[in-house]
Amino acid sequence: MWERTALDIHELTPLVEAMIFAADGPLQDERMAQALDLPVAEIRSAIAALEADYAAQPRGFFLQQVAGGYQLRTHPEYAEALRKLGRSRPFRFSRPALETLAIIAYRQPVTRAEIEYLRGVDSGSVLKTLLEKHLVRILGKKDVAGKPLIYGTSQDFLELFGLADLSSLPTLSEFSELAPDEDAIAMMDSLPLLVDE
Amino acid sequence: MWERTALDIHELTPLVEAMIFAADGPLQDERMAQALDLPVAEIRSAIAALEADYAAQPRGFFLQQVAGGYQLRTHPEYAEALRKLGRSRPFRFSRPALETLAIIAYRQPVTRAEIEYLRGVDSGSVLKTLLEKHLVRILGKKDVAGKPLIYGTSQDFLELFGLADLSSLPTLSEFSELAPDEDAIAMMDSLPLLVDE
Amino acid sequence: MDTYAIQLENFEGPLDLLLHLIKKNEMDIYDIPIAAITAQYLDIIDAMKTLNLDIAGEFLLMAATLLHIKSKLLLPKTIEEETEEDEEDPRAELVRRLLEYQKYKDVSTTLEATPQLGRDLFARAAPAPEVLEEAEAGFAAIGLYDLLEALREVLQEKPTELVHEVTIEHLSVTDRINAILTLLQGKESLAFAALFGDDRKRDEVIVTFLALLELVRLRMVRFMQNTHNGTIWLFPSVTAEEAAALDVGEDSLGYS
Repeated sequence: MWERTALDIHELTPLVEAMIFAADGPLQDERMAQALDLPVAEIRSAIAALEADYAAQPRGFFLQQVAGGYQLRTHPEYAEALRKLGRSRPFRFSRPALETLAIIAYRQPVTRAEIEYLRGVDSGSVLKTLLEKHLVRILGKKDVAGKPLIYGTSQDFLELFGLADLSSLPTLSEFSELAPDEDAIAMMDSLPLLVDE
Repeated sequence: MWERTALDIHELTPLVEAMIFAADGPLQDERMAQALDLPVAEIRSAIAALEADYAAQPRGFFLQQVAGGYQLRTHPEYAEALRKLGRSRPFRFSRPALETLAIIAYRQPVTRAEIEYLRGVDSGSVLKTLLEKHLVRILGKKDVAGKPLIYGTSQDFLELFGLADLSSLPTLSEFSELAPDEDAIAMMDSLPLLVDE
Repeated sequence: MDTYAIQLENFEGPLDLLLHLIKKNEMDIYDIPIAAITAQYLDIIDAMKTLNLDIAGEFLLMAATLLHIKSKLLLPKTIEEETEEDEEDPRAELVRRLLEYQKYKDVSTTLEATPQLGRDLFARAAPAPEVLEEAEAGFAAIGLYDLLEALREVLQEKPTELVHEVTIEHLSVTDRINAILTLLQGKESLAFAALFGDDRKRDEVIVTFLALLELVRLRMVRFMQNTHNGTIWLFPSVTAEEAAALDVGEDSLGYS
């Protein structure tokens, strides 16, 4: 039915809307193109049309580009009303969790020792919680003595914070020229502060 | 914010749309009225406005009254395209699949009997799925009575988990290091308190 | 000093506490008056001790670090050191750490304020049934953590001696077994020496030997030597055709 026909944009747009609506997570334009056997460019035009359409009048939700795909999400201003409907899990990050998550997000791939050097405190249990919540994942092992595990953020992390990809992270406030990454890591070795695992 | 104010229909309509969109099943107008502390009549007007809006131009979904509530549903004519999309949906590991894969990864070369001993349940069909998905492969036959097949993980397994080789698999002891343990704290306490200079 | 106003549990750690002191005293972070800040820091720690509060080890280590820096600053410089241009300020590392920590502290506030899915934004609760009907392709992103967690749960209910078998040694031998079998795949034979490649590190050789022993024990490979002192050849016990014949059929799994 959908094969290679020159599908009119007015027909394609609602179809793309239906797909994004029905998908169980952010949906990639490539996946839609594949399912419809259409060039990705056409899907992108339909997405652009959809975005224009959503912007033209107040709607309950909007199209967010997130974690490499597209997803319909309600506007933040409706959060309070939706919470009353019981859709909210009362979830709040603790400060240690957010700090650790931030360090992992910006410094990945990063080891536990590096995180603890930056935070100045033991971070094992926070790290475990973030792994359990699937916000952080084990990327593998670092090829240095002791082969420590290295960590990075997950797809769920991008989805949670509505980030299209890691480059969409807010920029760090500028102090950075003072602490180049290599130095910080090199310093680890001479560091009397933390007990090695 | 939403209490008893004469909310403009143009403000209420997208809010009602957001509620129906985010609800985990058909949503009754009474429940919306209750959550917003508004008369049901106002909710019904907003629903009518929403229906008119959806009818005005082709959309991917429509508002259906179902089981005493309202729900957004995709148009039936998109069912085929959505099925095709479903076929490209990523495979999600079931708990048994993950358990079996974990045992094979860490205990290979391993027989089905060994897997079942550890899991305590029949694992034939899970094993079959993992073989079909090429995450697990037959390494050969064990030279014991009955010559059972022995299993190990595949190249695809390494790729899926982003591992260079099997030695990059994190060990259980590395895992338990993350848990908050008394040892680390005890170690900290025994460090010299103050340095005499 | 108003140490009573400060509670250690309000601080994420010693770096957080130091940043607080610097801000409160309007100190220049690039030129921290070490004596003053050390005195204040120790006062707080002492006050906490008087109140019999538990002080995390990290706070005590930082106290030691501060005293160490202070003593280095007090030490008269030798002529040699004075002529050395690139002698680093003893405070430099601490300053770097404080600045770096401040960055992540700031950005975590930004992240906290970012609209979060499930808190501020909501997606649809359940995907459309049409999408779920069919079998899946590909794999959903799955983490090593999940794999490990699954293993841990399985092993938790088992006798401990089984748990201990999962060690690095076991893994690297297993790894080598797999590597050898992969090398053998689709081949009739393999020269013994080829297994060792150029990498003749002692550990590697031992692991390879252990792997070969295990393979022989399992009768998965055979060794042959054409002549005395000739090349030793390794043969798979199960040929490619046999392995293919073993394929996936329901009843060929396991106890065949």
